[in-house]
Amino acid sequence: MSETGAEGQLLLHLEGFDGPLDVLLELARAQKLDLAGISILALVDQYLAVIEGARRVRLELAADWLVMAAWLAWLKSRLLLPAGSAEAAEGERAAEVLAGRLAALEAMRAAATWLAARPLLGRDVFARGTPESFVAIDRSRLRLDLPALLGAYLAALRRAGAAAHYRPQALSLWTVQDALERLLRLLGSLPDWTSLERFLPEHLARPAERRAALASTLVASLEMARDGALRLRQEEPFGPILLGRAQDAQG
Amino acid sequence: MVSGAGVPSEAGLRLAEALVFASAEPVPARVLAQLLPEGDDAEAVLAELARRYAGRGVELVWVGGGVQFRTAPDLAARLRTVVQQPRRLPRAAMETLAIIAYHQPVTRPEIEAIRGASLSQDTFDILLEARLIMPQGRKEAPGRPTLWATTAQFLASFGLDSLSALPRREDLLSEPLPQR
Amino acid sequence: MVSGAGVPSEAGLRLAEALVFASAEPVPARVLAQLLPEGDDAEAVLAELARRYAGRGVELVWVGGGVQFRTAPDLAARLRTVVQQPRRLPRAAMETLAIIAYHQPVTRPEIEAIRGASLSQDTFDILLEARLIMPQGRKEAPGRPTLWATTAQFLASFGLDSLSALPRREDLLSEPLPQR
Repeated sequence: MSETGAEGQLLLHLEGFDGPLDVLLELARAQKLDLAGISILALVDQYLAVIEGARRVRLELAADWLVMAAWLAWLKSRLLLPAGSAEAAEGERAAEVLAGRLAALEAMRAAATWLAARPLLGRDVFARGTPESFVAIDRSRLRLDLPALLGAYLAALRRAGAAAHYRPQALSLWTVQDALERLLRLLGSLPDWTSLERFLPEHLARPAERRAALASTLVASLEMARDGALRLRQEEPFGPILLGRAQDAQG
Repeated sequence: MVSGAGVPSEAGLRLAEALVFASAEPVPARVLAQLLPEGDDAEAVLAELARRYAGRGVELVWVGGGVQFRTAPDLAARLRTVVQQPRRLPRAAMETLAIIAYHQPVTRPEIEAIRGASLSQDTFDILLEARLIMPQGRKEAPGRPTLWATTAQFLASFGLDSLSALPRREDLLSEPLPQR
Repeated sequence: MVSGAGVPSEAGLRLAEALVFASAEPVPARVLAQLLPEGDDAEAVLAELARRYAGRGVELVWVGGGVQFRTAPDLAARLRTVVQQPRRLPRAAMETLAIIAYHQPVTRPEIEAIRGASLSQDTFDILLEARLIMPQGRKEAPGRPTLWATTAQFLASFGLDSLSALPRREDLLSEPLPQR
């Protein structure tokens, strides 16, 4: 049981505690050096006395102090029951839990003290003030990856495409004049009644170029037929157009 | 003075001395091993180096899984007048740090339960700023609270080779209770 | 070995060693003098310290009005570790490289026409220096401009077996480009 004087002292110091468990640990320490040997019942009485004293002075005591006080009052009621009842056993277990929590906090407080007693880097011991770095950064290599390459290509094409002006490509087409010259040159060297296609120039890759040459050659042959320079024959509609030499040339 | 690995060569000792001196962080033995001349054993070289520096103004210590040169602890008081020093950790921060060290990984509510008091943001910030603690994943529990653990800086600051260098909890309690 | 000031004390030597080691800046003799035990001369202490460290992995050197520990210069090469930090090609260089890859052999004016932008010599030099492109003959056209093509180094750098491993242009262009 706390004396009036001790109670007053504790009350004054309540501000310095980090919570009810802190106070309980302090009270337990005052009882015994070994936490295993403390009397939980005595501890509860002491805590309740401290809180009662504190409330007489200051009513606005923090809630967690009062919650702990209520719980301890409950614990005390259980501990006072005759042994053997279920409630008494419940009290025993709760008392053990409390003792365990106090021991755990005590251990951590001891650990903190142990740590604090060690030479602390930067306060008690010092590492090298001017560490040297022997790490050389080599930036000579390139980071290359395919997605970046492809992305760059697309970006270039898009940008250029957006900027470019439309310019129709100039086609070099087989003109009627070209066809006339070729017909005149070939007419004597080919057999009579040769298909019009045979008079087309070779190496015309694109279909458009082939069609243009065919049209030009047909126009040229019609022109020459009108002048009597050659004869044209078509056996059936859409059949092959055949070119023959002029009759006077045949003799 | 040295085990069966043979007497370390002077070249190996010079290299180890230079490497550990130059490094800002503790140097693990395996890093040294890559640099040493053929036939020199890293552990043996470090042991001999530690022997040569024993009792001098600068000593070789094993911290955070490696070795580091540090000024001798007994010189602290005189050096503090010249070398800048960090502020002391408040009691709440020190206790919180101890709880994290022993219970890691641990959530903030768990720390508060052990201390029986709520944890102020200030206390937490001090530990974070000093790079003594760091988040380490989340707990698979409602709300998925962040788990906290100590850092390599914690080991280095307190001169611990590893977490297992912390005293066992039972040994802490068997010692007489420290006065607050 | 020491001047008239007398033999430096071991305590003085330890303190000097620790102070110089821990300091971020070179330590002037007068700063050391304030810390030394009665009777120790700072200059003499530093001279003796330098003598003890001579030839070791770490040496005491006079720099910028004070003393500092420095790793022995002959060990620097062995301690150096090179960290590769590859850089990326600038955008213009990457675009140019891509155009050469897809249109090779291609002249510089043609590249400029495709990119719709002029090509700086710098950009070209980067690709040449990295041995990603090379000249490949000349075009039979007025001025006989140089034709450019990619190198074997280009294939190796991008992990390509051959140029045919590049995705086809048609597969690349999911949307039709504006007509040129």
